[in-house]
Amino acid sequence: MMRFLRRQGWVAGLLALLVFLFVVTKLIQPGYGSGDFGSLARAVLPYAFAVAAQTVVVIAGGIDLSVAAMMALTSVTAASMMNGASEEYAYFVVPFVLAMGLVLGALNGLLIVVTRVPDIVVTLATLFVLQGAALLVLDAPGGAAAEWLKATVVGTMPIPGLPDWADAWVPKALVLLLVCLFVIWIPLRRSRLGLSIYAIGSNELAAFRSGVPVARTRIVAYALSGLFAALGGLSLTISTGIGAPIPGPYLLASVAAVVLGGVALGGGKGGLLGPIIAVFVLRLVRTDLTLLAIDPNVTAIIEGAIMVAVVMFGAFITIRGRPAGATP
Amino acid sequence: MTTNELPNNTLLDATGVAKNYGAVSALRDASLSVLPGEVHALMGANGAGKSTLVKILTGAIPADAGRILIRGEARDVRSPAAARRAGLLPVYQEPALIPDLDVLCNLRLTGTPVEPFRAWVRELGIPNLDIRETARDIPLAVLRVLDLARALAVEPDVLLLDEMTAALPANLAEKVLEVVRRQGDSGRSVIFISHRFVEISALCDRATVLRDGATVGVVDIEPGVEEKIVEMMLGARIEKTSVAAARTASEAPVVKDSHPRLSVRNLQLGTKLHDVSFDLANGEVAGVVALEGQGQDELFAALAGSIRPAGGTIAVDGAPVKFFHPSDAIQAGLAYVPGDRTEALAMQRSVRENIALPFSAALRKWGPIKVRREHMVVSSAIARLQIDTRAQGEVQRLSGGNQQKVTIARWIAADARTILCFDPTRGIDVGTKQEIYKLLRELAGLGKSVLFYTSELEEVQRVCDRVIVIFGGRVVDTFPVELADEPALMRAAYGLPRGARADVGILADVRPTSDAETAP
Amino acid sequence: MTNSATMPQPVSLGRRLKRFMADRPLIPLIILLVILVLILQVLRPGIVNERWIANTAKFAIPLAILAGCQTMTMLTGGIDLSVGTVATMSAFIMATQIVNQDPTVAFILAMLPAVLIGLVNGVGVGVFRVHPLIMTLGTSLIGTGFLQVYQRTVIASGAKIPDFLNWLGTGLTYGFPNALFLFVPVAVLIVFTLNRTGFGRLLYAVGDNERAARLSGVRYWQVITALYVISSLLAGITGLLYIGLIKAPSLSLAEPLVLPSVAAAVIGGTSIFGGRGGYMGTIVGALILTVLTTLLTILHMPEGGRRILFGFIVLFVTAAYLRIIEDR
Amino acid sequence: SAEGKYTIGISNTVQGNGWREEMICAMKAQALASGEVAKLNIAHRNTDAAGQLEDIRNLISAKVNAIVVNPADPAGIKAGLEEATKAGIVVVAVDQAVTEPSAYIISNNQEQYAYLGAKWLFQQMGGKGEVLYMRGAAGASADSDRDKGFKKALAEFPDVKVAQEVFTGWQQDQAKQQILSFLATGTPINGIWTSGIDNVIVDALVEQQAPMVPVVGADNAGFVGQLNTVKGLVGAAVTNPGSIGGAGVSLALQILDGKKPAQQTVLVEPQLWENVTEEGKAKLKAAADPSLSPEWPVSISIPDWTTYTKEQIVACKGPGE
Ligand SMILES: Nc1ncnc2c1ncn2[C@@H]1O[C@H](COP(=O)(O)OP(=O)(O)OP(=O)(O)O)[C@@H](O)[C@H]1O
Ligand SMILES: Nc1ncnc2c1ncn2[C@@H]1O[C@H](COP(=O)(O)OP(=O)(O)OP(=O)(O)O)[C@@H](O)[C@H]1O
Ligand SMILES: [Mg+2]
Ligand SMILES: [Mg+2]
Repeated sequence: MMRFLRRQGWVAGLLALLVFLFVVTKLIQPGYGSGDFGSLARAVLPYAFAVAAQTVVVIAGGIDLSVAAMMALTSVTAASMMNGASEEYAYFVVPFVLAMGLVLGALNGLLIVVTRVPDIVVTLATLFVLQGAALLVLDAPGGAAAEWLKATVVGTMPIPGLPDWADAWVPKALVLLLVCLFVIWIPLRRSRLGLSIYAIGSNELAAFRSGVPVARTRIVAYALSGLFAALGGLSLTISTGIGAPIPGPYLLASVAAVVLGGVALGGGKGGLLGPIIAVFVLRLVRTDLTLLAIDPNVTAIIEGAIMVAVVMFGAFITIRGRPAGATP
Repeated sequence: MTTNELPNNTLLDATGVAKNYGAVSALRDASLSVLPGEVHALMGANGAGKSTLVKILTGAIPADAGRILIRGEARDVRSPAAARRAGLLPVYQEPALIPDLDVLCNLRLTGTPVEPFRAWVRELGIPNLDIRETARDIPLAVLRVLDLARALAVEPDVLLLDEMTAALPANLAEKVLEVVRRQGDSGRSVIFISHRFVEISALCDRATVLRDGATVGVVDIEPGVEEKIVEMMLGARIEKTSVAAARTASEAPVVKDSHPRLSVRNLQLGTKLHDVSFDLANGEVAGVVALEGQGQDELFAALAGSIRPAGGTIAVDGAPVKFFHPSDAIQAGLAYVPGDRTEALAMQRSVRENIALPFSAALRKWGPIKVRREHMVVSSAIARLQIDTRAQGEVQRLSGGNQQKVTIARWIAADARTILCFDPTRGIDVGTKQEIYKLLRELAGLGKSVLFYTSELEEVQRVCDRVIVIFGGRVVDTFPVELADEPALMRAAYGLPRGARADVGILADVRPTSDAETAP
Repeated sequence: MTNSATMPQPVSLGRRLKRFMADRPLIPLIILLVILVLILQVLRPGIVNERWIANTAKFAIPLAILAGCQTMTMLTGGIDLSVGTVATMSAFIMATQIVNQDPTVAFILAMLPAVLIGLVNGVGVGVFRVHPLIMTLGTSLIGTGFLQVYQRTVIASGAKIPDFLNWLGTGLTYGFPNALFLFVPVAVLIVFTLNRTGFGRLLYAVGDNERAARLSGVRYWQVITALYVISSLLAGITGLLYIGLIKAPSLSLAEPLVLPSVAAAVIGGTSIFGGRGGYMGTIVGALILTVLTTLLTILHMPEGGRRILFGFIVLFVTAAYLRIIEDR
Repeated sequence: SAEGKYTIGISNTVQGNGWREEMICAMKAQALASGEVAKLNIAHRNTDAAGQLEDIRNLISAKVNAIVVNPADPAGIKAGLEEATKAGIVVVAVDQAVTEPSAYIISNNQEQYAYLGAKWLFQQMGGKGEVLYMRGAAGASADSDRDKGFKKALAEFPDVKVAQEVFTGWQQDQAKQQILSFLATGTPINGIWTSGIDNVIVDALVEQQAPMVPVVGADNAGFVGQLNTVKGLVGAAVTNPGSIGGAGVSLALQILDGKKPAQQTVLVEPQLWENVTEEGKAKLKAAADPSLSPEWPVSISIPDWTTYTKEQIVACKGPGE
């Protein structure tokens, strides 16, 4: 139990913060209800996938600056393929785009492994490349999405055995998010591959000496990141019904949420749950600021201050919590 | 004594192995041949290339040249995973567990069976290991043992141990030796690297000696062979520095001041230190002797200003001091040399910058550097410690022993009045060790004082004037060096009253004991 | 028992050349720069003239100074993403305050936010141990927020570019851009600081092994705080120079320089993991990026293609450079 | 103030650009001047269509009476606008059209903007020669609308060729760097069309002592000033008023008060002010306003649609501030 708290303390704290924010929201706007929660879930969707994409590579000791550009490219690809196509065609588009994310992500990893250029530089370069490719696919926002796809994030999910009022609090967007993330993540984390990802992030040399195929693992981590980013891109197309070639603000948001979520930027530590909760926290703060009709200029200050303050607080408690007898 | 008739059932046979790092050749022409069931020592002075050879044999780095036969078949071991498959398992000098994973996940990562692992851990003298503990939180010595247990659990044909015992306290080292001996007896081979002759003679059947990257000979271990090995290891470099010589260098009278240089009273720190009190005089080398984890780490950290004690006082030259940061301790003339050199060195910077680092630390020294003066001071420190500066552009290219010298040279250059040395001879060769002993005595002769923790008990008699024994976070005994023979130290270190008959195995006794145990 | 030691192989010319360049990492960078200029000259004969050189220098200088901020922070294993915001703030405040204030007062007011942001960054990174990426991102969000609020208070009074900055930003003396009067001293100062002062030493030492530095008596927070204040001050000065060049105070004036400034430092051979690098390489890196931008403008290419090319070139340059200096 | 009865939500997705800032200020000033608005709830930040959807949904949660939106994309926020209408909220899009049929639109005609300016420019060039085409941000919908207008004009002048097409990203510094490196190549051109990043272009021509060619830009204060003062500069400013935001608020209030317009879409047609004819010069003189930020369009009001004063828009304060 103590160990659980020590290891998951940050996530537990974030969860408490989230609950607190929900209470605050309800106080600000007594009418805040299940429909509004559904809106929140839909807003969270692309961010959550972006953050998942970032989390995997950060755990593997890297960073992926191309997340947002990858989302843009997959989004415009999906939107332009579905433009004017039949509803059924989307059954082909979705796996195609996911595979594309996987392959492009793997390419990122391959470039890092082969060129031995630091991750941050390689992904900065691919950021430009992917952005350029997105512009070649669609030079202006456009395209379309199949109706059945759009329906996957609208409304709620009836869960057998739950009363209607409870069903109303289970938006489809949330279910989709959790299913996509955890179908990939949970089996992975427990597998040898998942451990290898943690291992190369924690100590690459030790991992290599433990027989971990470092290069292959790194490529897999980036491929997964690409897959998550493709899911993010798809979710953008699904929620807006179009594809936009200029990347949204997902890069910075993903890095911020990763750190807020308790994943060390050095790699090797943390999980996916923390960053996802962090995304909810950040989105809900945004909602609250809108509900309070705070001056938009002040909003930027508050958002920045929260980010800095929470991370500083986290740093502060780790400094305080460091055992007294740390070896010299 | 050089065994020339090679039986053709060699398990591992490496010939002509070479490895270059840029202009420096780490290995030129190394060969090694290991028989089944043999414990084979790999010996050589610092920089001879032992670690490099181990890394090449286990696929951690590629060789530039050479041929490796495993059971007579040519194998190209390209990665540690491939080496595992070929039955070669190393325990490198650096812990190989992933710091952020717990022990169980570490086992899963390498596909190591858990139950045999647990059995080996118990066997190796750690009865209550929590395998959900994160590796980062486990003390270094235990980590080393876990590394070994992990290797043993997959029952390798050849176990390669690179200075396995260097960082271990005597009690754990003893267990390791016992287990290694039995590996040999049960038909498996072990390649054993150590700078401690007592271990080699207790354990090994044969030894391959490396010098300057080339194999200079293979010898059978038999009584009296040590001299021969030392000769082979050091070659022309041989230089007899006897214990007596080192000590006489500083028979200068110990200046008895009214105030001791350092005076520690009732030092208290969590569960680690209780009521530690002792004095350190000017011109004195005081040895600290303790088993692993008796609070010596914390004691040195507190004196170095790295951590703050919960209670008690520290006085320097009679004036009470409080350290909030290592710079406070340095200000008071207390310099700390950690045992782990990766903790003390900026590995990508030059030897010169590393030595000169303390000069720039204070805010008012941030300005332009007086290059000429710095050069002079640094060069004299380098010369004094005889640092091999062939690869001085980056400290990481130096061999382990030379790196260790740099950590000490820094404080010689800074002219620190008191040096806190934490196991400075960990894993360095006999020649270099002698140099360090001599240096410490010379420092004492100049009126400086040294607090010297060592995990090798025989060093105490060579270097120290007085011994402080710590057990369970308390000073249990203090006695002059004349009384500090190894059995006495051992008894004291185990917290037994002086004079009582010890019921503990002493390193030299390992061999007969284990033989008796494994006899059918 | 084995064959005698092998004779040292005669070293081939290629290897010797490679080793020569590896020991002087600036040379391959300069060669690369020359190649780029030659390509430019081939594509547009006559382009490389006095005027073009002056222009290139003008645009490379602000980038090079900001890349200097990145170089110094990267040496300690950090990064300063707030330089864009700081430069913009200083520029905007200068341009709006000069209308009603004495130039000296305006200058002090313009540098004030730079000092403040630097201080907050330094304390956050040095004392609270917040990851520099997050810290500087957070302060740049906060800074942007404040700038937005400030902007509204000065809409009525308008903006003006002081003549002096005009002269500095765009003027020429004997064909040399006046910006050199600022840049040369700044560059000399940075190079001198890094190589020949205690502070410079500490930057390298802290970035290489913080614990070792600590055990040598170095107070991390002092070094880091001073570093980020210096970085911010340099960014502020760059802002003033840049406004003299662009002459249009906007709220995102220097933002587009941030990622290129990181790229310039990396191309110039500074390790983002700390402990290795220098400023001379960075200057050449900034020049390479500037020439590259011109090259891409001149190639008749759709925007998408240009970005793709830019990405690949950044990647290729860094990889090639790493190859050359690899086994020093 | 307590007298107003409505809460109006505003959503905008580009921040820190003079044009958009003016639009927001016009919205605030108009809300204040109308006296009908109790509170403005402004979501004003840099984001994409998905982010704008989030903002719109937050505004729905905040239970505003009307939402005035400058869409990040015409189609991309359809779902959110539809939800707003369903919740009984009046939706007005400004600056660009939206595909949601229930929304009202009051917009500058971007295609016409480009067509008008380009046509004038090509006439000035005598119907032949090379034009430097400096576009906005690649991928933005306003940019692609303008591209249509530009291409339409180009089709009418077969002898005019595009010497170079560049994207300025609507960033002053990028535009300046691009024009300087272009000028340095010595490629002859006969005219420059810009997508509203104009004053830095003129600056560059002056600094480099390059031959002055006709320049078309927007009615930004800086450029209008240059058209009046820079010697030898021939050029035209096409209006693209940021004050369209104020008109959006007016339209929303009219609808809330029950006065629905006859059509869902109201287009504000751009005007062209050139410095060649006396009439044009007079218009430019009248429009010039050196007290404004050079990035702000000088058309700070739209007749029939906005009722605030210049002081009010410059003060940039909404109700209750
Ligand atoms: N990366 C490197 N670059 C340059 N030289 C190196 C490098 N690694 C090792 N060397 C050199 O190769 C030689 C052999 O090094 P090695 O570390 O194998 O010696 P060793 O036998 O383990 O010695 P020690 O006992 O001191 O550790 C040393 O002189 C060292 O300076
Ligand atoms: N691939 C490599 N690249 C760079 N440096 C290397 C590489 N391989 C080894 N080295 C360097 O060479 C040295 C080789 O390790 P070394 O044998 O000296 O270890 P050690 O811990 O000093 O061993 P010992 O116990 O013998 O002292 C290390 O300091 C390491 O930094
Ligand atoms: Mg070794
Ligand atoms: Mg070694």
